[in-house]
Amino acid sequence: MSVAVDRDQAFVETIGRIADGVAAVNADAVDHDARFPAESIQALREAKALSALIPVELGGGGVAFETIAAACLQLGRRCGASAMVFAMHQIQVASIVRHLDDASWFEDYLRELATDQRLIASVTSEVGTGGDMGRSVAALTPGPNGLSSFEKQAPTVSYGQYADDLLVTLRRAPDSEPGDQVVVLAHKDQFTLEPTGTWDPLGMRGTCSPGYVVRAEVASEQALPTPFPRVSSESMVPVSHILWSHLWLGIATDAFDRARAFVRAAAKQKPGEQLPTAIRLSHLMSELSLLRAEVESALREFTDASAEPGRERLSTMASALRFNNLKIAASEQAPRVCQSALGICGIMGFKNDTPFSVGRHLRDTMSACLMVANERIHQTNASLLLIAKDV
Amino acid sequence: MSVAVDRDQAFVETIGRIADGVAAVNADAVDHDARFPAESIQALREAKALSALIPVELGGGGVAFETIAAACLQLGRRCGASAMVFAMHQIQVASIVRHLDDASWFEDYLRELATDQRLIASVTSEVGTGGDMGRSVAALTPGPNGLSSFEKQAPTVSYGQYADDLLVTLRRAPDSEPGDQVVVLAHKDQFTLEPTGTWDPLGMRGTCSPGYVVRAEVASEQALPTPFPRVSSESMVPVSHILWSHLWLGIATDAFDRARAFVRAAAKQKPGEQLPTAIRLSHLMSELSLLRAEVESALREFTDASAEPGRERLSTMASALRFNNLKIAASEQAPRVCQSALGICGIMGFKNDTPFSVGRHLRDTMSACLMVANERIHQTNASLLLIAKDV
Amino acid sequence: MEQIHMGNQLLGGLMNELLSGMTAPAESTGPVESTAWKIGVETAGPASDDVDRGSRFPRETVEEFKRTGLLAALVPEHLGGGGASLAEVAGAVRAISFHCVSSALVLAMHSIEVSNLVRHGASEPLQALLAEIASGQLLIANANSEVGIGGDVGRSICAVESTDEGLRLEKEALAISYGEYADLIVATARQTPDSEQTDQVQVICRRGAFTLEQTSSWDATGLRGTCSNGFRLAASLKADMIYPVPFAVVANNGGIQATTILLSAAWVGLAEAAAAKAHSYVRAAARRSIGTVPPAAGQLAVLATDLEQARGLLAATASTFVMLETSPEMESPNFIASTRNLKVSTSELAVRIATAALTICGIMGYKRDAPYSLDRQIRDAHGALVMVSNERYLRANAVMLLARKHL
Amino acid sequence: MEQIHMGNQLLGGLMNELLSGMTAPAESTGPVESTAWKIGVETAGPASDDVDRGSRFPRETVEEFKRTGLLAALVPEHLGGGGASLAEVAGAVRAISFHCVSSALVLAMHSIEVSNLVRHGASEPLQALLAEIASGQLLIANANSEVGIGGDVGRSICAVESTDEGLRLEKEALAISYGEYADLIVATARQTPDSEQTDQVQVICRRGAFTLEQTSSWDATGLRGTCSNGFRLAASLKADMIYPVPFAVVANNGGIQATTILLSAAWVGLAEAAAAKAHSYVRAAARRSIGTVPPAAGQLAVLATDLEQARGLLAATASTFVMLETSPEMESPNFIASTRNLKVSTSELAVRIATAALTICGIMGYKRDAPYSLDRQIRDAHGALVMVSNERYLRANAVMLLARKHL
Repeated sequence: MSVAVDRDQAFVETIGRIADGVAAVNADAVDHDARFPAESIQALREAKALSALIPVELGGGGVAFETIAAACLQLGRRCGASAMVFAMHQIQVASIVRHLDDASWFEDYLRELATDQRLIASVTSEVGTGGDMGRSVAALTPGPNGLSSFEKQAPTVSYGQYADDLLVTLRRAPDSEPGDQVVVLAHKDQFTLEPTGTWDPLGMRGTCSPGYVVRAEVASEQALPTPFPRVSSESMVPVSHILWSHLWLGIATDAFDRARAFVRAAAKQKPGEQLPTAIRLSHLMSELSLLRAEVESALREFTDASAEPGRERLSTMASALRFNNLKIAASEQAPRVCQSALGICGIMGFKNDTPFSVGRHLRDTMSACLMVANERIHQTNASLLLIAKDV
Repeated sequence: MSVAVDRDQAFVETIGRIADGVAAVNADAVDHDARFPAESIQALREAKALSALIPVELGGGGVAFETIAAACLQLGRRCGASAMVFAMHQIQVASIVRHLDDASWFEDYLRELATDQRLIASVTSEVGTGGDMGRSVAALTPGPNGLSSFEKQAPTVSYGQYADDLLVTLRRAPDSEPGDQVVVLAHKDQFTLEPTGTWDPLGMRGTCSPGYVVRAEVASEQALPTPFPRVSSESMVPVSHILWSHLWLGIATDAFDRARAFVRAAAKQKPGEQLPTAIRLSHLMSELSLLRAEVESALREFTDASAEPGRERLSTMASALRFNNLKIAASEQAPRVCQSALGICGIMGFKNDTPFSVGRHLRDTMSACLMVANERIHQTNASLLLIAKDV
Repeated sequence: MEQIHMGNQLLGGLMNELLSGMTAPAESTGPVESTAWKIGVETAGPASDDVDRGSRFPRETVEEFKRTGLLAALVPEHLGGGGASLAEVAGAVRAISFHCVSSALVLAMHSIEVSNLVRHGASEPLQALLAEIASGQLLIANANSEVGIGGDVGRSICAVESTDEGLRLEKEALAISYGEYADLIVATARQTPDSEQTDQVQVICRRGAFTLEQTSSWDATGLRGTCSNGFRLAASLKADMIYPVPFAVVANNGGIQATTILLSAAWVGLAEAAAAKAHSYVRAAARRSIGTVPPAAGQLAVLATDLEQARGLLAATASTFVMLETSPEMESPNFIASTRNLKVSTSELAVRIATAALTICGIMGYKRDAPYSLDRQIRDAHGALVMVSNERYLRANAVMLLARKHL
Repeated sequence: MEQIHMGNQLLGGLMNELLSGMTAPAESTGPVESTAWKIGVETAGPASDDVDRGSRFPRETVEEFKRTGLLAALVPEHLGGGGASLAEVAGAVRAISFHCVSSALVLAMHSIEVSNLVRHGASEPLQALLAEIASGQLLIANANSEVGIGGDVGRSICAVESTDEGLRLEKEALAISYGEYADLIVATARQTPDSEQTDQVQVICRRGAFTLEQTSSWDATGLRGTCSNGFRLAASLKADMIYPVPFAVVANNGGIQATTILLSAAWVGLAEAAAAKAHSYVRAAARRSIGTVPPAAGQLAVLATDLEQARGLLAATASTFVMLETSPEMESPNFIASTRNLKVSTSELAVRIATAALTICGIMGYKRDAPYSLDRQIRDAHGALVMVSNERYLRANAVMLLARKHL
């Protein structure tokens, strides 16, 4: 236990160093040019952070999930885009690791990921599904050569161009229902990406998430044995919401820190005066406190439920509601915090080149409501609330 | 451990039964007449709930603090006033139990409390201190008979008329500084209350909290050995904020439950239709989720810090900020939840006599911002934020 | 309950300050409003606590409405009325509401019906009825809501029926505010028992020719004096007491607009009362520490921006109504949407203002029996949100927006 | 990044819809606004992205302002100007802002100075200057802010100094928006080196007689085209180019009021642009599933209530300004407080509207290069909050409220 704790602590410290030393330094350029945070990801690779969540016996770092969440928060404090790339990669890793079921192809793949520090991108959303991840149009189609192929119209693939591998949701076969989905891992040398859009957004600019037509040919064992609905409810959805929330909290925390630095600097200039902005900072802190508690408490519920045999609690309606609430609440609260920070820092926060700039923070967190649109989640929740017993 | 868990679980179940069977039944009358929730307190006495937090070796129930918090939540779901009386009593008990320092007078007193199920009220606020609990005007004044006397102008003493004993903050002696305070336990037969005001408020009407001039004569060992500033920061303030927040959460949870019942009833009348109120219910749930996480996370931080030797963490500025934030955030979020519930239930929620009435919930939770005014707390926080290292 | 204390010795002084501060808002719309303000100060205000606690009809105030002719303010002068504009009556509603929201709502709901009659009652019998309203100061209530239609007054289940004894109407009204005290009750119904639910007329039932059987009671968080009990209405009708135009015309051509404007006037008056208490509280605090700006003054400044918005919206919409009185633009979807917005915005602003006032006054606002008590304003303001539900208005507007070319 | 997809095949159609939907808001204040709208459509709009990305001066748009005489719209006709009212110019600012907020702010900030000159420049040299502004379409910038006074323009550190070569001013201006492109720069200063900080005059510096040394750069979240760099201003002054009344008079008697009204006009135009995009988006969604009301329509209805408030406030305050043009009431604390409220409310409503529009349009609003992009509106709207800080206005109002008898 103590070894594990030390290892995890060392990992968080490493990430903290990368956040401060690399991510922070390049954050403005990444944002300005809407470019991939290559330096951060390179540093994370060198620190073997991309395989941190993979068990030691498969060559990974074996750190706890909570530690990955803490790492997302650390990175989020310095560069939202770096944190988002890291988080999305870890979501894919977690989905594989938690649903391995002794599938030897995937065990080998994880070993390879650890050795080569491969970066996985996600291809879950699809044109024509109305944003419902629980349905697919594209299907895994058996070919003459024993391999299966697919072609998927993805409206966004974050850092697709920079990914080594893709984790893709598909219908199991050409004659399957839209909801009969599998998750397939397509290897760099097996897929092609044909861009169908551009990426020049308000914030989270470094995630480089245009649309693509994804085409690939894969072997049948590259489909995860566990059906996607279970991967989704037990892992992909809660893990996404938790890791995203952590990085949004990280961004919001930095906005708070900058507002606090601003107020302290102002107080130094006027010692003894009661500053109106100091009161506003207290208001801001209580908003941040709500966000922090929400994120922490959801993480704990997830790790508790994950530790139970069968992880059955994660498949309940109450659990779906819980982690949907996390997404909604955190995605609304994070930009609120950043907006209040801007209110405190004023023009110094509005300018891009001061120590108190919080414009990027605000722009980045405003994406949170759109990553799986909150209104769609509310619709799902509304249905669940009508039938769920306990909530 | 298992015995303790069973005992605590049994206690929560008992409280749940009292909440449903007694508190709920009388809640409307208590509210309407602004009268003391005598039935609830009687039932709590019979269940020995008033001494639940007292260690077994002193004749108490020995339940954990978390269990008391859970009980406040349960009671809050059925009758805000009953929950508030219970919570305020437990705040006094916790302040004594956590700072006993082997004082034999107080050990005896706790045994007596357990036997007779005595109810303690709090006399901390005072005319002329500008709402600052950290200062007193009234002083413990030595008399000729070896006893000490005091006279305190208290702007509010909740359920003072129904209390067996009073816990009072005072200056240590007539020549002490305002901040040199002690806590004194005055016994029923030692004090008199002269009413100075009335109690006919918007909500929390059953707490019966008019102002009084409190006069008493007590022995010197009736002052708690630990100085009040330490009692305050380690126990009274965080415990108050935690137990209050739990009962506000309880009230808000019931408002949510009523809104959900309303939506489900409406859905039954129009099966298959997408109800706009169902979406609003999902919004409401995410608001409740924020409140719940905030309350749970603060409780955990408190119990963790309380378990550490010396409880030093509770005396840090970061800790003061943490539990002040809890108070602010919870007191703002709870009425927000009730207001949204009213928006969903509409006229049925506005009426006092439907299963979906939430008017009392709203009125009760609107007191939360005023129990130690949030603006005052923000002023304290603002000062702390300027000097605290970590927040 | 902990609180920031305010010494009792200060209360006397504050009470004086408060009363002196509670004068009519600076911009009065004229004599109708002045009359109303006087009734507010002398009758509605003093009775308001008793009306609220007893959830009883504000009869003394309505007596004053009658005595001063306020109930016929909208009736044209040649029919014996006051010939006032809707904007002027909105001013009166707002002035009454400063002192007692329930009383103001009685005046508002009554005046909506008078406005409709003036706009659509061109027939001789209805003109005669208007003259009678003026001479007899008749009070009109509304029974448009109905059990089973879920609050959508654009549909009716009940119908006007021809019987051997003439026309009859039986209706399960969800609520008829102050129905027991009304001389006339208007109600929507299907035109005939064979008509569609949306093929509605509005009929006028006269005291003596209707009976009311109470089906639900009104014990609510606020707006308690409106006595909005549910009733089973049974009435004998005269054919000439049915509006000569379909109900849809009554509603779209002035009805919805007058409703939203007069209700909003009540919410603005409520907000002004809450704001006045907060203002007095802050000024008293400032006087206690001359030369400093109390922290609550900043909150008051925010409150004032909300109040300004509420007042501005009301004034603008009321004067547009007056301008469009005879214009086909009255029925334009844009203006209807705009009046719905008025009600949604003013009711939300009223809640915000009352809540902010409570934050400012603290425990002195939370207590019912303190001079700064905001108890009724808080409770009544929440009624503003649910009385003709904002949700319903927003949904109606949503549909309209889809058809609109420009926002 | 996950998103709700919208097929690319739809984009062409949507773009057409969007452009057709983007016509001038229905109620135009007249020809000045129409001129501005045309400039918006033809010049400011097309240039807006480049202006934003390059954080550059919208020179092509300002050229059009000059060509069409907009820069002298407020100058009386007998001096060669347009003789327009402030309300009309507010309409123009709002129309430009629909297409490019930075351009609108240039027009607004310039017009504030013209308004002040018209109100207080009765002296012959200043009348001549006004005529020259009209004939030469001179652009005026403002250098009232100063390093070291913390944003309180009611105080100055710099002073007008008498030297052997005449009057001189040196000032560390916190920011002079588009200072490098201005023909005239007005600046506050202490009257003499011995004066109190509050004993201020406002002086007019002419191109050729001033130098600007850049001390800070303007790379901001939004409002990027205003080029609000910091400068060290050094100028030779002519005595007759100093306002003949103290700065406090300039500010209180029309200055603050014109500032808040014209800035608010920019925020309202911004909000209208965001609302128009959301509206088009919802209409397009409704067309894809005829007969249903898209969920976003409800959000649009809420947004519309906010927009109505912002528009109503602006219209009411602008017309009050025009009404009080020659009245001593212009200086009344109530009207000044009311105009501050206008700025606070419209800027907050603009943020709310832009944010709500983003929720409605989703990822299509988040992208810069999508037809429904709200990128600039979101960024600019947040600038509305900090540009002349709402906090400062609210604090000023708080002090004023203490003295006021009625709210």
